[in-house]
Amino acid sequence: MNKNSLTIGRSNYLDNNGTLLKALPDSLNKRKFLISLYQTMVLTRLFDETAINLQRTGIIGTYASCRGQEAIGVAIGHAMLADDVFIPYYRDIAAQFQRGVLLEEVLQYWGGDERGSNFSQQANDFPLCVPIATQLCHAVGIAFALKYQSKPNVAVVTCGDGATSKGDFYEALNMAGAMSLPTLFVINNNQWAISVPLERQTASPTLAHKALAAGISAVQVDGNDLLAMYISVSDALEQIRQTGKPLLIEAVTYRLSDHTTADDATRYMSQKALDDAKQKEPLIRFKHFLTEQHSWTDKEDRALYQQCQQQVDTSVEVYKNLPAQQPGEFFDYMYEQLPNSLVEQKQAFLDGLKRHE
Amino acid sequence: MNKNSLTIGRSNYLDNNGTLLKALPDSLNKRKFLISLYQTMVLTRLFDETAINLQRTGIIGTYASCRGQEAIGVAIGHAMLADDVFIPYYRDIAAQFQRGVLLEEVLQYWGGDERGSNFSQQANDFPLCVPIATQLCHAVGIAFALKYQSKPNVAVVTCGDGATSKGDFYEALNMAGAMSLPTLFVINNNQWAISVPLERQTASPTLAHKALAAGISAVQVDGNDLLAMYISVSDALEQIRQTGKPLLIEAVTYRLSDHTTADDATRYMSQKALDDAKQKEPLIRFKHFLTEQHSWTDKEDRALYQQCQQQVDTSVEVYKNLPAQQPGEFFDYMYEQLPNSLVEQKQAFLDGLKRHE
Amino acid sequence: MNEWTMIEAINHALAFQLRENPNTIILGEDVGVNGGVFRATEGLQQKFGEQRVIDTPLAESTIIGMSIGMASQGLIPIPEIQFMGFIYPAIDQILGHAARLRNRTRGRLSCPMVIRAPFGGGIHAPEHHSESTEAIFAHIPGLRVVIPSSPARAYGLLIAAIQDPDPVIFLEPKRIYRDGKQAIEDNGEALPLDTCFTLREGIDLTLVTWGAMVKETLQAAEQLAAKGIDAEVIDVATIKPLDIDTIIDSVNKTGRCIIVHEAAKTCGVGAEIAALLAEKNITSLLAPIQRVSGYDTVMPMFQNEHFYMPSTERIINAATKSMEYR
Amino acid sequence: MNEWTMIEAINHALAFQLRENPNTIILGEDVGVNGGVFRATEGLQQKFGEQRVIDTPLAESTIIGMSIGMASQGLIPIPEIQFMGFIYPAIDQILGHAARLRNRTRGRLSCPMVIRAPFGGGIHAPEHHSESTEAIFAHIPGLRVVIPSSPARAYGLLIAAIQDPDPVIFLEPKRIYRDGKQAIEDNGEALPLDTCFTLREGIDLTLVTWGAMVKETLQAAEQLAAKGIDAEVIDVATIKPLDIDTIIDSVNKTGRCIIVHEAAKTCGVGAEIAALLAEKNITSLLAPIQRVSGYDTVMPMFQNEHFYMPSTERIINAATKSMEYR
Ligand SMILES: Cc1ncc(C[n+]2csc(CCOP(=O)(O)OP(=O)(O)O)c2C)c(N)n1
Ligand SMILES: Cc1ncc(C[n+]2csc(CCOP(=O)(O)OP(=O)(O)O)c2C)c(N)n1
Ligand SMILES: [Mg+2]
Ligand SMILES: [Mg+2]
Repeated sequence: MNKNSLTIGRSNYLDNNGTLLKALPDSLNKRKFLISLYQTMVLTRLFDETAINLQRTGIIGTYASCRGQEAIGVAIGHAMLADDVFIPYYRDIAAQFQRGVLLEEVLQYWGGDERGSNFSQQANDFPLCVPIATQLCHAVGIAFALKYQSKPNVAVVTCGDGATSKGDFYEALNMAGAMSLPTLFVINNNQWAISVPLERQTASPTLAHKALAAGISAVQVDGNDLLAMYISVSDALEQIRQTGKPLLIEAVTYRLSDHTTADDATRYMSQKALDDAKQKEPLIRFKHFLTEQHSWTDKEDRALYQQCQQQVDTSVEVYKNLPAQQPGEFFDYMYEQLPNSLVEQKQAFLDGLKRHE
Repeated sequence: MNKNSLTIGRSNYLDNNGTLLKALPDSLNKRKFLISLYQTMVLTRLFDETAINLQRTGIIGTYASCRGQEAIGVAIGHAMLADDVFIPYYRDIAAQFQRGVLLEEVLQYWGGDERGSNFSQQANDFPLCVPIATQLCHAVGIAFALKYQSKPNVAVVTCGDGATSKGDFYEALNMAGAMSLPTLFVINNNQWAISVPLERQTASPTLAHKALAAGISAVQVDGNDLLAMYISVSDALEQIRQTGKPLLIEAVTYRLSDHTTADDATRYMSQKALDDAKQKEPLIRFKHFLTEQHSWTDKEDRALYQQCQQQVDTSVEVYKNLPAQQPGEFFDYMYEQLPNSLVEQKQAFLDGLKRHE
Repeated sequence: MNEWTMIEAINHALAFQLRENPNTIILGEDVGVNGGVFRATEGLQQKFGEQRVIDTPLAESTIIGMSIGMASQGLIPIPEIQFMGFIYPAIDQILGHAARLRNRTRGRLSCPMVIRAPFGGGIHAPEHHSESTEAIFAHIPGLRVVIPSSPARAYGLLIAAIQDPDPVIFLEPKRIYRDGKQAIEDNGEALPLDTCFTLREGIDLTLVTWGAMVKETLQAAEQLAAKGIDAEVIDVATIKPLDIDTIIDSVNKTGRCIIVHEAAKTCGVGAEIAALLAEKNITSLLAPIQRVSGYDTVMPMFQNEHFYMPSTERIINAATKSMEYR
Repeated sequence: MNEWTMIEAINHALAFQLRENPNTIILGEDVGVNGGVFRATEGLQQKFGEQRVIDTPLAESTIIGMSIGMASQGLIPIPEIQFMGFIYPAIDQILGHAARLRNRTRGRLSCPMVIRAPFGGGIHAPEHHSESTEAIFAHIPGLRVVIPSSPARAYGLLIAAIQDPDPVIFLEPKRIYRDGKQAIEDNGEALPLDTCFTLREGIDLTLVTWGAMVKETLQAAEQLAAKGIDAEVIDVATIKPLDIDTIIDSVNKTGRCIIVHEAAKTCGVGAEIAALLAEKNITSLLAPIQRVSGYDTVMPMFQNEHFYMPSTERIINAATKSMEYR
């Protein structure tokens, strides 16, 4: 991560098949830990598949799949400290799960219910952010607060490749750089912004290069290589804690799904590109690594999948049985105290409901 | 201008005293031409001084001086083709003069009269732009139009160092890079954004570096070295015409004035920094160069100053004698055709005036 | 004649103008290969090429900012903002430049462009995909704001907007994009940009509305008719500049007025219409002017969006209350 | 007691809160060393340090966006936008996040912050330095919009805004920043954020206004008094949420109402007030509700700005017309 090098480093531990390219640090090379990473990946994959099905059957609304990009969230979720603050975008459920967001809360969110962002087990992390790139500015302010409060923590924020074309992306980076704020920016470069391919977004040779405009060091990582991702995020967090300065990671992945369930990627994505990308997807690679290096068995794998599917199924049941919101609840959180005009509007609303009954 | 080099080149032809550092291309080394450059610089300096005085006496309103930064505008104004389009910011009057904007029009603008932007001799150039950095986006669209219309022209846009912190700056660069549009971005890095010094704006080592985020080549130039500026702008325009691709020039200068007449720079700018900067100012250097290399005499210099001052004085007289706007003219250009509601409002306004008489 | 839905009518109006005038350019996110997330621009890139129908980077401020630059040099850009909820990064450019370029230069430069954006709720979309903030644009001097409510009006108003020499915010009520077809002749005929459409004549009560709410309002009028209340229904359509005269004439006749809109109540366009009536028409009013509108809350996420959006029932209740008033 | 101008009162209210609560942070362009271009923050960086009073890069969207992040973690940011004309790049953050964070998370996170911005015309400034677009913010659910019109109200309302747990847009009428002094006790006493101020009692006519226009409106009331017309003058001050009750009570008494504001007429806050009166108070109205406001044009550059801004004379004319109405 040398500021003065334009050759952005690219980090890899696993090849496209999952064969280990170099030795892991001993501290990481622990079977139980590695399986815990894998488990979050599997859980996320199964949740993702289930969520798509729930959308198809009308049980939730539009949903944005993270298929093929799970390693990013897993790495972030496992590498962050509890008191770091996570400012996610909509393909980061792996990290959210790891940080205490409940599966049913994620379903609730995509089910069109604000209560899904009132995380019961996670006080400070931000909810999903719809207007692209705006969350990067929040992260900078959160990093300011952490620094101001002399906490040893980092604000970790993610965005997509399309998001890097927005002014907010650059402003946030530049602000974090100029004010030296403990922020980790992670780009999920999945090659597409809905139907717009990366090469239309920018003439910049990599997205990591963009950090140079803000005087921030950056590295490019194979985002489908869970080991490389985990180590890069861990190292970056460590370095930020030491220097107080922001860093950026470009995680190179591929979107193995429609943009959302409202999209039809066959209109613009070639089957060949998709097939090629599928070869490099993170779950297969990591399983191969576990099998080769930690004698992971098919039986263990099946058991893990079963266990994760059960967890997903349970969350679906919980979600389906959640009570509806109170009628008029959408008035109650507009201000800490409902102003007179809203008291009146809420009353009229409730009266209307009653008349309707 | 190598995209893959992080060592941004810095261009100089004159040293801080005005001594020539390397030979000029023959095509430029023509006395008459060089004097024409100098003349625009002197004219601008004298206009600037006069405008400040006019503000002090209430004849115009707030005015933004370009003292010490004249070489940038002169270089741009002389290097551009007539059919290129110029999208200026408020310290570019030298270029505007050269491109046909009348001195009295500039006075009119700062005198609070929209007609000052209805350039009588310049059809396509943009008027001054107040919201910082927004003009960079317009330039990209203008470049698109030029390309779409198969014209061999370039959109030339300028901004300050503070402007480089805005999202629009980056978005515009990125768009021009991604769409390969013939745009020349020139940053007047005068070290200050009102009271905020450059080092607070960004951690980026130079402002030219910022172009890398957009995949655009860039160069840093001594903005007080008129020869370096002229050659850099000319070369860049040439290159853009050939490749169709955007370029960026960071012109390093120093603001030898208050931010505007509404500002008091002594509150934040050290006398020493100002004194140091004054040593390197473009007029003295260029005069020294002319004297050394083209036997420019004090007598010629005095005559030139006198002639330019006369031109300025004439413009002040013209300005003072311009008729006031028609009452209600501020309604007339809101739409091509005044809608009913505005017809009514205009009538009410005119009736009110009559009542007042 | 063609039987088109609103989205098809929009697509054909765009195609007509692209055919008609080579200076017309469509640009925005996903408008090219993908044909727009709602398919408004479907097939247009194939037909007119990548230089005329452009997939841009994800940057709303610059999509509009560059459109201003294009417009100033003789092109007619038609930028699409994917959802109205994402137009806000571009407000600075719209308010500060698009709406001002003509005035700022005393007519030397101008800004003929049409900013298209789907808006409004009711399609079970995620947050920020369902809001209605036309009032913000109606407040900005120098803009036109146009909202169609049927395929034919979408076609004719969009043609008019593209041919208009000034910047137009063209808001498309996405809830009714595919809500029935209408017979439309693809002849490039423009509808006026300064006239309300009276969709139903009546003598007892004036219902003023626009966009997707025209549907519920017409339904309410039908149900009111069954109760013997004969409502006039006006589709404002050209929100800015506003044709208040048609509304005044109607209220002169009926004496009662209800304004229906999806947007939040406070400082919505309904307020302006009510204020103009209170200024110009007060003697003919037989009852208070009511607004049936969204509440002054964030548009709820989709589980509860139906609570927010004015229903036929709410309109009928307001109408009944108005009729009972004396 | 201290004799302060409005800008001094603002400076002292900021100092009071910085002293009172170490979580209070001021940030913006030129607010530190330079003390703000109007000197609202003069001396505060020296007193409270560079971590509390911060000169930021020139980036309005991120100034507000990062303030949202700060607010979510227990700080109370007070970002300054140098002129209201430069707030638009930040509207996306204000409307999309500041106004929504509490609701979006059902109260888990919130956004206590005060966005200060000088606004309004009359100081012979360049383009974009003189506009009044409070209506845009008043339309956005989840915000408070507050506008003081005297040094004492500036002090008390700013204290209240900073102590309020929700985001407040605090617009400062810069034309009267230095327009006379008032005796103020520097005791951190807040004024209510939900109540209009009745500045003059009267029985013939209600004049409703806010901000710098309070000056011309009070002058008009004086001159009307000389003609035997006794006007009540209400300073709305808390534009959103709006205290319509005070206005209704007054119009119940007087039967006549004129609303005065500098902003463009169409969809201005005046429209909302008129609409609420037309909804809730129509029987007590003895004359049409008039709005004396800016025109639906761009605020002219300063040679002609006086033509745009409501004058005492225009207010008196409207009042006279109202009184003559029967
Ligand atoms: C400001 C804004 N503009 C447009 C959209 C609509 N939109 C949602 S996702 C998306 C593409 C985002 O692409 P990218 O940043 O690469 O993230 P990805 O979805 O590929 O993970 C767009 C255009 C939006 N949400 N916000
Ligand atoms: C968006 C915006 N924010 C703030 C301002 C107020 N303002 C005018 S000039 C200026 C500083 C600009 O600095 P820089 O870009 O370096 O240009 P310089 O004036 O130094 O030439 C500021 C903050 C503005 N005009 N526009
Ligand atoms: Mg992507
Ligand atoms: Mg500068």
